[in-house]
Amino acid sequence: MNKAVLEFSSRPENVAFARVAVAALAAQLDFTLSDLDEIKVAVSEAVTNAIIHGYENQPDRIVRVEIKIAEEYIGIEVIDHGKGIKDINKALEPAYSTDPERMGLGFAFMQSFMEKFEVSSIPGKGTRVKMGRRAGTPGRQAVPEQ
Amino acid sequence: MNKAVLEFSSRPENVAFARVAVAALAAQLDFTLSDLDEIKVAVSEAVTNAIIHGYENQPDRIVRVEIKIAEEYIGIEVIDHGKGIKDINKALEPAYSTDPERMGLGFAFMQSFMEKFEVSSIPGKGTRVKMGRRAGTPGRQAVPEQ
Amino acid sequence: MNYTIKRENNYLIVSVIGEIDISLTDSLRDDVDQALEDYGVNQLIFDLTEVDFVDSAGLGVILGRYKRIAARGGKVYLAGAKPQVKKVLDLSGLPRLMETHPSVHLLLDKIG
Amino acid sequence: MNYTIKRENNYLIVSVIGEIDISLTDSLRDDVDQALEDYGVNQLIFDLTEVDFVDSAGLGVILGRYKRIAARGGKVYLAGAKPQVKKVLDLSGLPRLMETHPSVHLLLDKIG
Ligand SMILES: Nc1ncnc2c1ncn2[C@@H]1O[C@H](COP(=O)(O)OP(=O)(O)O)[C@@H](O)[C@H]1O
Ligand SMILES: Nc1ncnc2c1ncn2[C@@H]1O[C@H](COP(=O)(O)OP(=O)(O)O)[C@@H](O)[C@H]1O
Repeated sequence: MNKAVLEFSSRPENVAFARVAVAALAAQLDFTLSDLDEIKVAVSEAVTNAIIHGYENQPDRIVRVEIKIAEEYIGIEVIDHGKGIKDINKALEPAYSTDPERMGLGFAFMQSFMEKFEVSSIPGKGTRVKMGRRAGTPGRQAVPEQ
Repeated sequence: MNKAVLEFSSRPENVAFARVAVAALAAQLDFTLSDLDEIKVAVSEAVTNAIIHGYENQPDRIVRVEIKIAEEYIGIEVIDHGKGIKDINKALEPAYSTDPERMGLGFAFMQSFMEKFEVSSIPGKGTRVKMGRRAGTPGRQAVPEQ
Repeated sequence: MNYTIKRENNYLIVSVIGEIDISLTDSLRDDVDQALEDYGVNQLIFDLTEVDFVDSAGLGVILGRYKRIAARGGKVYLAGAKPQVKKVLDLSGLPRLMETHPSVHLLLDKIG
Repeated sequence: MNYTIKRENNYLIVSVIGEIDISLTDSLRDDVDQALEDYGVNQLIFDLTEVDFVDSAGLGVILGRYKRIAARGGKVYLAGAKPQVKKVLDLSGLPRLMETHPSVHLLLDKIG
């Protein structure tokens, strides 16, 4: 199994880094370009949440992303040690956000674009989002869709 | 200061991941596309060495890359816990390689493409390559050269 | 800045290049709001032709501008989204609030 | 595979697409050596037109083929390197051993 870990400062400019790095790993599997774009959105949402909700925009905390690749499956975990989520069911409701400037669609996008999705959180301790997706079903061509 | 760490399995397919990830971080600074290409070569060489020399192609060891970014300077360290280098001066000679299939230019390329370059190694313990480079001198435009 | 904001007749056209995420949203939001105030227009076009990536933070800026402008009777248009951007837009429901067009050119021909 | 190997008259043309590093070198080396044997030619052209990245591992494969072919009196040509690839080639000194050409087309016109 191929494994990778990214750890980086909780800064807005690192969201792009995280999604590019995860996409570079996901590209080892039989994903289409369109699949990779979707995985990038999911990663962007989870890392953004860690930075703005988990760490409330403090720039020098650490976001951790763990990636595992085996047999055409990619598993991605995004971990912060920030403030955590009190009511996960509420947080998962589409259009629910604790920030009036935001859409409350982060978790909805993660769920739409990944096959596996799971959040665990301990208030005051942090949050872990587990996502996963399988590449190319048998017979499917690895041809970019666009 | 912006910091990031990558850790990944010592597999050939992860060399591309490492250089893409480092380039995505370096792109936060005022480097030209041509500078980024050079940084990619340096990272590729150091990570390749960790995999083939340090770990002698064992696929499930861990290569670690530490990146620090501050004030238009990027520092990159590539670390393995593999077999180490007995004679660093010899290893640094251009065209010297312990592998007849290789060119012995890895360290030469790292030195050519980075401003700062330093190797430390303990036989049986592992190797650490420190590299660094400053982006755009004052007045230089962040315009891609090609 | 990876965007330009310009006025054309009664319209403010915001053209973004590259990726829209939280590294861009604060300044984009502020600059668009400032331009809306400076020019006193209440028709806004987001030109997405050169956008390669957008996430919910980016859509939040669009929705926020829509709410302000709609409140004073104005309109917001989305033009030129590439397929991957369109997919995210569609999922967000924003096209139910704003007119979307395949290109700024066609849009201006129609409303200009 | 991110490369094609084809014979044209007395030449074997190896065209690589994308990046050449240790994830490609083993199979590239084996396939080129096999093709040289199968076709019995001793003129080899590396078509680098579509190569975006090469490091010293990739250059090692080129040098290795050069040594084998030169030993039996053949020639190796490098064609179409982009600027970033050319920079690495130049630094390695390989162009002192092999003829380099801006394009495969021009090269074949000349030697074909
Ligand atoms: N990593 C996190 N740490 C703390 N709270 C979080 C985290 N991720 C999500 N949340 C909470 O869950 C809510 C819903 O998240 P989401 O669906 O991504 O919408 P949005 O980010 O737009 O608010 C957030 O408003 C926030 O209160
Ligand atoms: N990470 C490492 N671990 C152990 N040995 C190394 C490492 N990096 C380099 N070396 C040694 O230094 C030599 C020179 O390295 P380099 O200049 O990169 O040339 P090449 O990789 O082509 O052999 C190698 O052949 C190897 O013996």
